[in-house]
Amino acid sequence: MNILHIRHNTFKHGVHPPEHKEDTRGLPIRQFPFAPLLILPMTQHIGVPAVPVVREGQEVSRGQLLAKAGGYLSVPLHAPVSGVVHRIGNVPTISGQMAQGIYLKTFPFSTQEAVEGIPVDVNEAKQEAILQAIQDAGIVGLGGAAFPTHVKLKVPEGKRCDTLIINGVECEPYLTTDHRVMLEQADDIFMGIRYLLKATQAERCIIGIEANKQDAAEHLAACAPSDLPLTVAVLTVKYPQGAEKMLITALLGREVPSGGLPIDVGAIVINVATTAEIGRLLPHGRGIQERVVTITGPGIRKKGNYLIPIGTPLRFVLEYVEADPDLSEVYLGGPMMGVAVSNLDIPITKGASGVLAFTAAQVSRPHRVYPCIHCGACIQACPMSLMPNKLGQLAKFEAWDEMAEQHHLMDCFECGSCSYVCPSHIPLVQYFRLAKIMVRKRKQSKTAV
Amino acid sequence: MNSATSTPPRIGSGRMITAMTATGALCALFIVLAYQGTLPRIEYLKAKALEKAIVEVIPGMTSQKVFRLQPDGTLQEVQEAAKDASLVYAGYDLKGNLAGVAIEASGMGFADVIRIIYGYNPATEQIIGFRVLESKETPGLGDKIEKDPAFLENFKTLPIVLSADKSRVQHRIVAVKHGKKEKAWELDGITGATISSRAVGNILGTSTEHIVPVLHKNLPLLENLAKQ
Amino acid sequence: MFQKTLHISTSPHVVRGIGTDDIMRNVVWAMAPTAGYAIWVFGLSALLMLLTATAACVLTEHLLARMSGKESTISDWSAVITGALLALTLPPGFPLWMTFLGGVVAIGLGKFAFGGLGYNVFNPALVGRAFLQAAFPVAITTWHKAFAPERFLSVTASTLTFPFTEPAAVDAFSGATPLAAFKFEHAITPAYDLALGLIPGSTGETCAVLIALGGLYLIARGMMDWRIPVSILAAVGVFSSILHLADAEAYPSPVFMWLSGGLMLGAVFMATDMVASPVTPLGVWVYGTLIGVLVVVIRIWGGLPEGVMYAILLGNAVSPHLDKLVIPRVYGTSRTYKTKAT
Amino acid sequence: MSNPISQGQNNKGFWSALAQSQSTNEFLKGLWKENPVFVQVLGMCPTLAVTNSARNGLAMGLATTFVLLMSNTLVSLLRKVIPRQVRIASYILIIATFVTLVDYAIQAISMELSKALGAFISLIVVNCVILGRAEAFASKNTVGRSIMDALGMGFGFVMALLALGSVRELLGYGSIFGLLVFPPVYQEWVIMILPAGGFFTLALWLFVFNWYKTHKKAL
Amino acid sequence: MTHESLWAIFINASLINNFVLAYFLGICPFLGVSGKMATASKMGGAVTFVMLISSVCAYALHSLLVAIGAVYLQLISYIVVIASAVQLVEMFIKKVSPTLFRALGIFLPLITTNCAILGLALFQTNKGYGLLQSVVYALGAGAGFTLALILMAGLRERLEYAETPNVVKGTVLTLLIAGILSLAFMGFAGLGSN
Amino acid sequence: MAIVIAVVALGSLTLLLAILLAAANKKLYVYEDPRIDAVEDMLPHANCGACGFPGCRPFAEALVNGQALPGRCTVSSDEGRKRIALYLGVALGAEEKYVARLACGGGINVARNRAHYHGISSCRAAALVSGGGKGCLWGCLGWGDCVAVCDFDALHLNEHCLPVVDVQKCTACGACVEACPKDLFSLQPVSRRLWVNCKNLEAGDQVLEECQVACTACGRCAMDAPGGLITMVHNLPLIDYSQDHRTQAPIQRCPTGAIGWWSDDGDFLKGPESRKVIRQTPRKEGFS
Repeated sequence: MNILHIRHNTFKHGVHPPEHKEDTRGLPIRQFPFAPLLILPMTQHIGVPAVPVVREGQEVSRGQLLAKAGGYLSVPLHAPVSGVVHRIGNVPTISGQMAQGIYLKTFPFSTQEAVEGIPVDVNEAKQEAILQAIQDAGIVGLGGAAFPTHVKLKVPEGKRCDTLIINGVECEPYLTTDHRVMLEQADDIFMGIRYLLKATQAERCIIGIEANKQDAAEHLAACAPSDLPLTVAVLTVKYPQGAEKMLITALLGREVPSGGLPIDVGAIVINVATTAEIGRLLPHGRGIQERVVTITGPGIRKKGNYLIPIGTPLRFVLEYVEADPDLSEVYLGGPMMGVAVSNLDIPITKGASGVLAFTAAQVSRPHRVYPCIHCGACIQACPMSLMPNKLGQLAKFEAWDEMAEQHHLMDCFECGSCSYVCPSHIPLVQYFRLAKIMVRKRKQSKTAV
Repeated sequence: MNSATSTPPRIGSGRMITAMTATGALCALFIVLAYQGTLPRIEYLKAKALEKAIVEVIPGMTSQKVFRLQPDGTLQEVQEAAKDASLVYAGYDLKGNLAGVAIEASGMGFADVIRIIYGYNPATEQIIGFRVLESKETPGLGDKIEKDPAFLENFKTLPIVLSADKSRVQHRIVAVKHGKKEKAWELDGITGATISSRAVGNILGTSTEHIVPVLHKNLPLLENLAKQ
Repeated sequence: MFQKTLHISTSPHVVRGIGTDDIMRNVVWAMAPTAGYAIWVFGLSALLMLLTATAACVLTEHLLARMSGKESTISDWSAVITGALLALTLPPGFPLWMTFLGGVVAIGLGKFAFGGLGYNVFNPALVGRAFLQAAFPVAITTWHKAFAPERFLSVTASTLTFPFTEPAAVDAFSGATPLAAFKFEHAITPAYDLALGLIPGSTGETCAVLIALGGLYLIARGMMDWRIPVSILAAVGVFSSILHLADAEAYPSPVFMWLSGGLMLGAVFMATDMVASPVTPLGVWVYGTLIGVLVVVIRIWGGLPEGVMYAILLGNAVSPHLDKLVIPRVYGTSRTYKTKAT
Repeated sequence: MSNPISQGQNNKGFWSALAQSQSTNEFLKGLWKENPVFVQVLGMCPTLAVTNSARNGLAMGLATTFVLLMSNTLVSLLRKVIPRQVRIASYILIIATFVTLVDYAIQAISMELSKALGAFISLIVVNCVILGRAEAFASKNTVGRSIMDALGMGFGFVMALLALGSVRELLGYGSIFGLLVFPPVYQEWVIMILPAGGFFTLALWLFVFNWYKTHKKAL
Repeated sequence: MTHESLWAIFINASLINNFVLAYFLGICPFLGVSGKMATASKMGGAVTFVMLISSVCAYALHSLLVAIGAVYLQLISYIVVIASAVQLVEMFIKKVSPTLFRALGIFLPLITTNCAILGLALFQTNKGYGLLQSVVYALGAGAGFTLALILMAGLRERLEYAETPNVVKGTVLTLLIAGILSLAFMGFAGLGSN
Repeated sequence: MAIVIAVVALGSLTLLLAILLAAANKKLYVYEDPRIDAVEDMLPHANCGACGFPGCRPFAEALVNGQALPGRCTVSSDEGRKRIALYLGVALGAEEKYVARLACGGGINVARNRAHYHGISSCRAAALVSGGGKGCLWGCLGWGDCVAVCDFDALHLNEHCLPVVDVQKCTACGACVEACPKDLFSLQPVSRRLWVNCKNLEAGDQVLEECQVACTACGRCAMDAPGGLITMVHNLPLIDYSQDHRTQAPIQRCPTGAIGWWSDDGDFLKGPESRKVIRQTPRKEGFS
């Protein structure tokens, strides 16, 4: 089954931003040092915040549970280092708001040996047990969305998952974490796939990889165990192929219905790094303590793919990689969907797949926003076949309800393709983000009344 | 207290009907009085206007008779000039000789229907006068068909070439581009108003093809009546 | 370390290099050969007209923006396009004061009144042209001979008509455009002459080959929707072929229809005005077809010899509807767009 | 009139009337503040259709004023007699009568003028200004006030028509009231006489009014 | 004049001499109702419908008036019949579909004072059209009116989200567009003249 | 003769139509309370929704049906409300005047921007980009969304880009409350004079680094306030408005002026101990 499929079918529209992956794609993953003080927000994932189970001043060892899941749509948090709980209070987060969190002081001379938990055996554990184990390991989507993985894997009553898709597309420019993970952690990935196949009861598994990572695809195809119903599919390079819906369309030719989930078309998509993490952690019953982050961008001297403990402050990271002191812009994530950072005292969280740094001279920010000239470039870029031009115009006049009701605003997943191509540099994605929030707010207030 | 808005508007139908009928009758009275008061003057003005037009297209005319073109292709004299498209006006000079026949014609122009009247002299088989009665042609461009002297010069003597038995027109009148007139029956058009002048040519052509043979057929009638 | 203020903005943090001003500037470059040829063919008059129209448009744009307290918008090059296009659609020897007025109307009425670049629902140059056509019908249908020997030494008399006065009576030559010749005299101009622009006509419409070259340049650079000229030309071709096959005497061949009049200029540079044309690919096909059909209808059955301008204006008027009716199917929805998102 | 609230349907006219009970105000408001064309944007059809010359505009305006005056008077007189359900029909009857009268009068005076104005004299019947005033003002006010209102609105209308007609004739023919203003070498702007010119000229005047209003606010 | 072909009558009434853009008939509803596509098309339909009714009525009335020799009552009888017909339609719609009534709002009674309807009746009489010709004329005029209304509505809907200068917004802009549309419709001039 | 024909003809025509209309009037009549129109006309037509109804007409219907009282309309003048009450013969139902109050004093002269924001000039949009770049994560971003949504011209930005409520014009429609992404606005009865002008949940003097008028949670106001009027909750003073709060004692020792007193003129008075901010220019941007 381990045949290398080269597929030319892809999804409609999309864009081709310059990749910039050559700086880091050849650099192996390196361990990052432990920062003296870690910042651990309770909301590193989408959903209910975790609840601290430690108190200030308590000593914890690496891998110990710091906070338990706050509910089903929540995951626990484990200590990334051995140290002492310095303070429990407000910590700054990427969203610009404060959130509850834990400051953890690292023991400077600790060996940082991780504690082992109860292993989950892939052959014996039941479906439910695996899901529980995934939640207990604090695993969320490492591709960027940080959605609790166990929720995603739970096949609802009456639905069936026939295909498990492992997302190794990594379509964001600059980022090479998934690329490196695929090259270096193939065994973990295959182990993870075993867990996932069991958890989802899927019949087959496809690993989707873009053609610019041919070596990874070949490596995976070459060393895949023969007993796995596994296919490696190479896809043409296009952004945003890594988006769930786009990947499903590209691989299976199915369209996830508007407002629906991949499971509605019998597919579940899991990021390749998440898969590797599952494969590595579950046999040891550990929780996530670190993740692979690509640190790159023209403002960084020691570019590379680093294994960074969760909670490492961004400032520490940047100082270590010798970022340009004239730093002007820092993004967490890729340039297309990543978030600009306003405060360097925020931590690396589970969802952070990359750190990009630029100095003022290296940013080409369009200074002038022209009115929409109806060129239609956004329409031909939007992978969801929306009409961003129309939406943008409506957003400008705050016609949010019309956007949602008549123009499928809620189908937009903010991939940024429209803003990328817009010759008038209209901040379309920002408009849509705002509009979506306003629509949700109004819907809430409506149901509240 | 205004009854219009503050009380439920339920008024007896009887009152409604009486009020409206009364208003109607009253209005009719007013109108008919006004009509009868102004009628003579309006009739006079209308007649004068028509006469002016006819005199213009039939030079030397002093008296006239009105004929209606019957569907069977004959002419019949009428006394009252009711509004009717199929009228021809015979004009006579002082001596009572037929000086020409005025014919109304109309057709689609550039902007809207163009109405014209032209005079035809059966004796010389020529168009002898022309006037635009109504047109909405573009001012300054298409409306040159009313004013352009060079264009109007065409109609002083424009021969209608008939077949030998005078039962049909041999060469239909057409308008050509200004300065390109070669045949006698061609109309020298107006620069910049090509479409309108062609429309005039078209109207004339259609009308003459239709009417001129009829006139020749009924020539005795036209002339005879004059002599009585 | 890191003492500078961070800058934040929303994602995506990278943009494709092409900006609106780049597009506009390239359109101007694409028109350059046509304009150059126009000057070669018609001499000083054409040059003066190009300069006057462009100056009028740029000046009006600048002044109006200033008057309404906005930043001047001339740097986006769109006013230059309008000016150049307007000049290219006017006959050589057209009085300069009228050209200037046309430029003012094109920008003031056709663009600024609607809110400036991006909001004009009609092609501004065509609004200016239509205004001039209606205001000065005689002057705008007075054609001059191409390749007049003294064209680089002197200016056609009518060009320098004193403002607000009537241009002097027609010069020695007043040739008919190929379309007028066909309409009124049923004379067909050879395709070779048409393609190379050896004919009388508007300043910029004579050489179909150079216009097409400009269009190809824009298409190659991805700055023009190729569907528009293709669909217009296809619609004209198909429609006139049918007519031509039915009655070769009465209806001219598609090649004649393609190359004569302002069809090429209109299809390549006017109908493709992004602002006033539909945005969706399918909408664009409908739009182009509509314009093509209207061109043939007006040319063949209408009172006027040429109808490209009117056809495009009508196409512009319809394009908001096309934007509403002909829209892509949203991913993950059934065909009908109006299904409400739940 | 005891209950002001019953005037709900048209409290604007009523309240302003109450506030300035002098009839001069009724007259002036039509001229300027509530000018039927420039402010209320009513009666557009004749405004645009016949104003290709100042003379036509004036004639049309006067004819309209006459009809407005007579119908306002009569409607005001009969306002208590006519039941609500048939009021529109009755007003129209009254208006149509006077329009017919005017039509015949104009025909009797000059054939030329009648031809120039064409069917638009008849179309005075459906001029929103007239029915609007009958419905909104005359049916609720005394005869005296209604007459002043009609005169004000009428002259406001005349003024607007003249303003339009003059501009269009001046640019379109180079003359005003048929008298050449510009020398014969003047190049006429044919568009001004065309329908499009009507739209543009009216837009221009409305623009001027808007400009004036915002400008005044700024001062 | 009565020999015009039905096709020519239709084209003439709808395109060449469009009631709104060339004759300035029905400008008030044109300015008022053309803001929204939905209302515009409904209004267009309503006007066309009323036009048809009044065209037939006018033809019958004219024949009757000619028969009794009272042509001078033409105007008053036309308008009173049209007004009553509209009022009946209005009452009917109010009863049958309150939503439609609310959508068209005050403009239903304004159809009465819509010059296009009376103008149509007068023009068809002046031109001496027969019954069939009258009906086609009414259809053409209605189609032209609806076309102008819908085109305008589309453009205005788009311009609703435009940075139009405040002094131009509203009626001025609508008139400007009407002017440009009128210019564009000039392209149809002479259609069928040769 | 012609006169008779005319009168008879037109008379019979009108008669016919009148009968038709009368019949239609009977068959097709739809009743609608005319008072709704009348009341709607007397309302301000702002359609602001402050009354809790989706617009003026639904409110008018509610008024006529006795489901609401005229006092609910905060936009009308007193006179207008009285008129409606008089017309409908109902009580006025007057309520205490509410106004919108801003709970932030951090203009650009006292508060610092951590990062420079590029994008749509709107608070709501800026708040999406890492919180908008303001040093104080709770503070006013100053792009004036509240000013833009105010239909009554009751809000404007002062020279330090901080919105100021015009108490006279404010109708408490709540538009600004909804618009503010930082939830800094709330509708308060005008009688509430004692006011906490900060929402910063941090404690300690380091908050002053970001904003010089922020509440440092020192708790002096709570100590000075009589009998439990003020308690410190989440590092902010909480005033218990159900008690008598007409005392200026708590503001006297506030070091930053984060708690103050709304004067009759609508000015915000600070205690004598509060640091006087004299800088009129924006603070330097940058990040710590």
